[in-house]
Amino acid sequence: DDRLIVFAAASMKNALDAVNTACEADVGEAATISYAASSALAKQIEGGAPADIFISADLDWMKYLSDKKLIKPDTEVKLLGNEIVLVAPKDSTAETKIEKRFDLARLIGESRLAMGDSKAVPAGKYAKAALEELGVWSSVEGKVAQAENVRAALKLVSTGEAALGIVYATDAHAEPGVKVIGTFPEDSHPPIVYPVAQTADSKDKDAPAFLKCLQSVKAGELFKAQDFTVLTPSN
Amino acid sequence: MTVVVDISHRLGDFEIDARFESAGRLTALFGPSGSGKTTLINMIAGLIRPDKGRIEADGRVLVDTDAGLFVPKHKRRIGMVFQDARLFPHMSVASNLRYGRWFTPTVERYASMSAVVDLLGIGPLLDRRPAKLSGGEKQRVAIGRALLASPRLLLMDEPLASLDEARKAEILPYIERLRDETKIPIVYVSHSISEVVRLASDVVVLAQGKVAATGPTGTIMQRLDLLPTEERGEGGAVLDTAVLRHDEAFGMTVLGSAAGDIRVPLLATPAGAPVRLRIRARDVMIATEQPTGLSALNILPGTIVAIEPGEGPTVEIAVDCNGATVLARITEQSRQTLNLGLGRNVYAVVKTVSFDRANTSAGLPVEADG
Amino acid sequence: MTVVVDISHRLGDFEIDARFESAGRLTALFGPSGSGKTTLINMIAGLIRPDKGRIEADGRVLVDTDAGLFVPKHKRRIGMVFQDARLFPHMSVASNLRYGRWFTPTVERYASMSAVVDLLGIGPLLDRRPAKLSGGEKQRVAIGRALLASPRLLLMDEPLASLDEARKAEILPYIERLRDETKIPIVYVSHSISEVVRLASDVVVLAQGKVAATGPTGTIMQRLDLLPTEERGEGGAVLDTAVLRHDEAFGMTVLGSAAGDIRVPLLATPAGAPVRLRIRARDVMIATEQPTGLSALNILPGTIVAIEPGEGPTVEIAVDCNGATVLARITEQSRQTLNLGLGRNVYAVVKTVSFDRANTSAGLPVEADG
Amino acid sequence: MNWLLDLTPDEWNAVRLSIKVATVAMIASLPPGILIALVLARGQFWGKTLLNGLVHLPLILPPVVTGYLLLLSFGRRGPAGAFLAEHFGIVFSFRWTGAALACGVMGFPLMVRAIRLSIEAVDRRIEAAAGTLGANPLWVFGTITLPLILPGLIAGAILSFAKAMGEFGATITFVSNIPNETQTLPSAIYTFTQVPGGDAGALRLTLISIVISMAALIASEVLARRVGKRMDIE
Amino acid sequence: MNWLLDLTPDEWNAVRLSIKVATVAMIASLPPGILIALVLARGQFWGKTLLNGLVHLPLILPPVVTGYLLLLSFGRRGPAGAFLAEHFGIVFSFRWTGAALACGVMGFPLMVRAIRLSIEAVDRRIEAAAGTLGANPLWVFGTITLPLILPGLIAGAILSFAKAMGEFGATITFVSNIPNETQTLPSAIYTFTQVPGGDAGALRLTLISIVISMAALIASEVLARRVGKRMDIE
Ligand SMILES: Nc1ncnc2c1ncn2[C@@H]1O[C@H](COP(=O)(O)OP(=O)(O)OP(=O)(O)O)[C@@H](O)[C@H]1O
Ligand SMILES: Nc1ncnc2c1ncn2[C@@H]1O[C@H](COP(=O)(O)OP(=O)(O)OP(=O)(O)O)[C@@H](O)[C@H]1O
Ligand code: MOO
Ligand SMILES: [Mg+2]
Ligand SMILES: [Mg+2]
Repeated sequence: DDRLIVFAAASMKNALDAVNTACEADVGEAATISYAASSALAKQIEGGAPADIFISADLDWMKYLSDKKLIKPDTEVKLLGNEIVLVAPKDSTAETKIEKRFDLARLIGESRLAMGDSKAVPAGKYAKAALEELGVWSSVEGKVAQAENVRAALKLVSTGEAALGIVYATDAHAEPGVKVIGTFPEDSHPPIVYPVAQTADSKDKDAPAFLKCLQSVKAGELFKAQDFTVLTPSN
Repeated sequence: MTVVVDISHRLGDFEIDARFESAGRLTALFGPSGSGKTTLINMIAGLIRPDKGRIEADGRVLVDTDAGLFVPKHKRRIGMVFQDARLFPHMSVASNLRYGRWFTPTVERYASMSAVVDLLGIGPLLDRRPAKLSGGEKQRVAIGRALLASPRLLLMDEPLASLDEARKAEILPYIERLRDETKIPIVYVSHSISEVVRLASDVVVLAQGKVAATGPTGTIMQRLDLLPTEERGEGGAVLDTAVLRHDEAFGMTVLGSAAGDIRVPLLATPAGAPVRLRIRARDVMIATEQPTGLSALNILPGTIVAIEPGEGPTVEIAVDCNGATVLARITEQSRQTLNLGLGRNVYAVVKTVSFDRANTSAGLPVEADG
Repeated sequence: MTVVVDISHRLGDFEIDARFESAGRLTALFGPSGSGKTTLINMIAGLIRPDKGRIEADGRVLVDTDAGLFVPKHKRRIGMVFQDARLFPHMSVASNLRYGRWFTPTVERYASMSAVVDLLGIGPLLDRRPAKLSGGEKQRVAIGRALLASPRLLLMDEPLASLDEARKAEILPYIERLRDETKIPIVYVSHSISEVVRLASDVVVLAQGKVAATGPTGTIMQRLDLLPTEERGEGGAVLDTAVLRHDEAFGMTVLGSAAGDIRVPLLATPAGAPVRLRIRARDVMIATEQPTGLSALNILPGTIVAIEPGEGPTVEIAVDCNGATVLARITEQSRQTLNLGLGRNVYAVVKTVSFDRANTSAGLPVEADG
Repeated sequence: MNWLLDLTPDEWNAVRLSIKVATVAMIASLPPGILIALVLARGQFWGKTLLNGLVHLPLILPPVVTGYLLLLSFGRRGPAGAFLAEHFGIVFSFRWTGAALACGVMGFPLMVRAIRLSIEAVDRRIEAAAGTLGANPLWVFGTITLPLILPGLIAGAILSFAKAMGEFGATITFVSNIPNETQTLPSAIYTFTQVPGGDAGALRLTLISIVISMAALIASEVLARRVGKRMDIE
Repeated sequence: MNWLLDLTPDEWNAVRLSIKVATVAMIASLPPGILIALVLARGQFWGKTLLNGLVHLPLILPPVVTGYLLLLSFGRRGPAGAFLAEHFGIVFSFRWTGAALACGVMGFPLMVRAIRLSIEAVDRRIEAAAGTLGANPLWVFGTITLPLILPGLIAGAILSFAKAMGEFGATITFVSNIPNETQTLPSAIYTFTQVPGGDAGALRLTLISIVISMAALIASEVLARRVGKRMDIE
């Protein structure tokens, strides 16, 4: 199989599909991209998947692979960044400023705070960290509805099921059913990073070119268009 | 009580187009295999909806396709004994028997569990599942189940076909008693002439989906042409008689008839009671002079009124015995040897033991039967 | 060819413990409902594995529990006609019939499709599914299916119970022909004495799981005590005779026997051929002087050798007619009137038409039968 | 064994909740399951194909989609959800009842199919015999059909139960993953599998789930065998 | 309609692949499905409970777990995967064959249960009758049992097919979501749900999936009815 195969976190699909197209000429072929949860992809690489490049939605799963020597360490790059925001249904009147000990519990009321699974889903982990840092986690812990992924959490908010939610800015901006109430301060949670690396078993000759193109200005523009922050130095 | 059936119906290639009316206590549906007996009885029970026609029982219209009327089967209170027993496989024999009782108003229950169980000899089977019964046992339970629902009309589709003679003989009297004592009308499918003669007040003869003849049993049984060839030996005259007296010493009953006194094995019927007697043509001999030194006890003088060729080497001879007709089947050779002709005075000779199932129960037609 | 059965087996409360050996061409298993006939035949077919014992057919050991031997049913080449037809519901009648042929080596096929279809009258049913057959039709197809597998031993479990007389009469000769021409041994379950007498060379009488008697049909049928009360009328003597000549003019055949000449309806059997004749006791009269002017053609002189009380008002009288025994059943009153005693010289009188199913097929036992 | 049962309170709650959800889903599905199986097996009506398709939908759709559709219709603002909440006080959203609904819906096609197959195997002539004894169709159903299809009912029930023990996608999408309220065993297992190094925890919960389901399975087999023996045919 | 069918090449591939995967999963499951249903319905042996439990496992486990177990055993580095690849050249990992395996495994309990119920409803006396006519057990099975259980086979097959059309968790966990190789319709639908603005695409693919499955369902019903009519009982 001489295809260039990329395993990427599902939340990157829109941006990465565009980048893939833009890079086709530079790389010499369009990469075949398999989108799934970072955890599943990491375990598949561990299981011998024919992936050349892995783009994870958090640092943990990349570390999981590098600890097992399944990626080429020198190729690992922190590619993108993101922000988490507090959202409410579009017709909500909720307003607040996100700061230490802000009154999130009152805002939630009898409803729920939707977010990604605080142990499993990266966005959930960041959200929990932020709420702890801001000192409100203990007051809202019992009101949290943990979703399978951040998109599901967004759905819970956009359907009005949950009064509030914490999701990535990238998702919130593109979803017409919700409005952003505020952005969590960058220092309230560990940096949100999408790392990329070539796998240890990868022999595809086009992989370096693809990695290079991912970090190009052209790609950076496309990522920014989807509200990612671009972390690579070339920008 | 009358059963009126006038229907036409099509099943694949088979077409049934039957019309009959019977006011009898027990109407036999008689006909060869595939003639439509089961189909017809299924229509009366409400299991098949006829394409067209009308069915009435006991003055109650059950089906009238013109009026769009069709009484569902569970509202007909018509008991049915199926050709295949159709017991409930998940219930014990006892539960099978009790099933219909739930749906019968207490006042209308005329069948008692213990009586039915005793009669059918199914006491030892009560706790068993149907799967563990022999073929005959299943059918006995099926009969019991139908009886215990205390139906207003009882349909029986060859209920005795898989029973042995001893069981048949035990059950027949109960069917007779049912017929005579409860006044429950019965429609009885059979292709056994002896059963029909014994049980039926009326017969409907079916052939290829059509009614070939219908009428009182006596009349039908004398029309040998209606009977299937193989069954003609069973045909014969039916005489209406009355009990004259019982001869306890010899275990016999003397019946009085227009033709003269006839001795049959002892009956339980009281003196004076009417008894219907079938004399099978094949059991009757003709003598031109009064026989002597012969073991046959019944010797009826009469005049030959008809001679018709019978099957094979036989002829059927009708002897008018003082107004009652007795049929005899003898060989053509005997006819010629004895020079029998119309108008000749002869004796009809019948053995008493020919009536060998006569000693059964009260008020019955009694017959010469094998 | 011999069938040897010596088994014991338990089914719930029912215990069967049967041992018999039959070298007959057609062995009847005879007994009342629930006596274990079906169970026994199922063991021969290989459908039930007996707890203990041995079964042998045609010199081949099929079951020997001591040796741990059990030939599976499909290797036995034993055809079976079940009490319930058990047709294959997903196949047409024609496919049902053809089923067994696949498994029969061509050279061993002795049954022809067209012959079987004609005989059983199932031509018009060939394209139909079993669900659309009447009860009798199903059973006929089941018989055809077993025959067309050309088995080496044929087991039949009351195959005629649900057939009408006309069909029975049509099928019986074929079973007889099968028995006589192909030498296929047959084990035949029945509770009809007339079937047994007509068909069986040997009889095994079962009662409550035990063999009550076993032997040649003639011997068993004379032991009226073995027969169920209700069936005793069917019992009687069985005479071995041979065809003397045919009387085409009167449609009769004259049979020669030790007892004298006997006239029966015309047989197809050639002159000189042996014929077995059953004379039912109830069809025989006793005369103390030679009757004259009587339509009964068969008058056999003899001496009374036994008198035994019969059922009800009857006595059974055995008349030795020149070495052949003829049984007569008459009333006690007649016996007294005629002053019959042991050693008395009398005449046994039998009507020719008593033998009313005699004109059937070649090489058969012929009987007086209803 | 100690290792297996050394669970956190939340995990214990997940075990208890899963059993409750699966049991309720199974029991609540039975009446509509029987009814629809009956209609599909015996009915002759326009729209039967549609009904049949509808019943199979949860099988055909990815579970997440089913969960989303449940959310849209039975959620707080969904038409069915609003109606039920207003008129009967039945609320599904973020409740264990919602998890039971999701599990019941996901297992429904399995249950209906098993029951339907059993109904189709019933000899209708035996039902007809009961009719002639005076039993109306409802009685016939209760005393003849229902006992005869018991093996199918048991099979359908156990399929529904087992499915409920494993159902994850629709449940978490519909009612999320709230410890002690909607966090069933599969949700808890899922969480473990998403964490590097969570495999041991996932394995432990998986084993517990298997033990529970096996116990139910064995019970169902024993029951079915007992029922079957009663009607033994040979 | 245009809107519905206006798919990208990758989406078309997903449609084609899903049909292929579902069909292969269904057909390949049938022989082992029949065998195991037979053994479970008729067999009397030690370990039957175990086998029964094993068959139900994919139902009981969260699909992700099943997928993960498949990855561990049938993956390139798994024992079964390595063995099959080496000796038979059969490779599942990250191939469409792996998707078919995952779908087949997930649908297996459904298929086995349907077939088993049908087998249990067969009147063994009719098989015995075929035996007396000289048919050995294999012939009896082929000419009597198999035709009699056809409705159950059809039901089992369609359940397996429908399940395969909706199976997602085990597939994506086992063979990932590689366009044109392992991206089935549910995976493609999932991908759409993971990005902003993907709902329309997800809906479109969902509808296509429903249409395909409904067609299969209707075909199966027609087939079953035809088969059933042949054996009509009343
Ligand atoms: N569903 C059907 N489709 C087509 N023909 C049928 C169907 N059911 C029965 N028949 C035919 O209708 C005729 C009458 O059948 P029916 O069962 O009423 O006969 P029967 O008189 O009861 O016979 P038997 O004494 O053998 O039970 C038969 O020729 C049978 O083949
Ligand atoms: N599985 C079983 N368990 C217990 N008892 C049984 C079982 N099967 C049959 N029996 C009993 O065994 C006895 C013999 O049954 P079998 O079927 O052999 O009788 P049969 O002589 O063929 O009777 P029929 O003439 O009524 O068909 C019956 O009393 C029956 O109740
Ligand atoms: O006395 Mo008789 O002749 O036997 O009736
Ligand atoms: Mg009939
Ligand atoms: Mg029997």
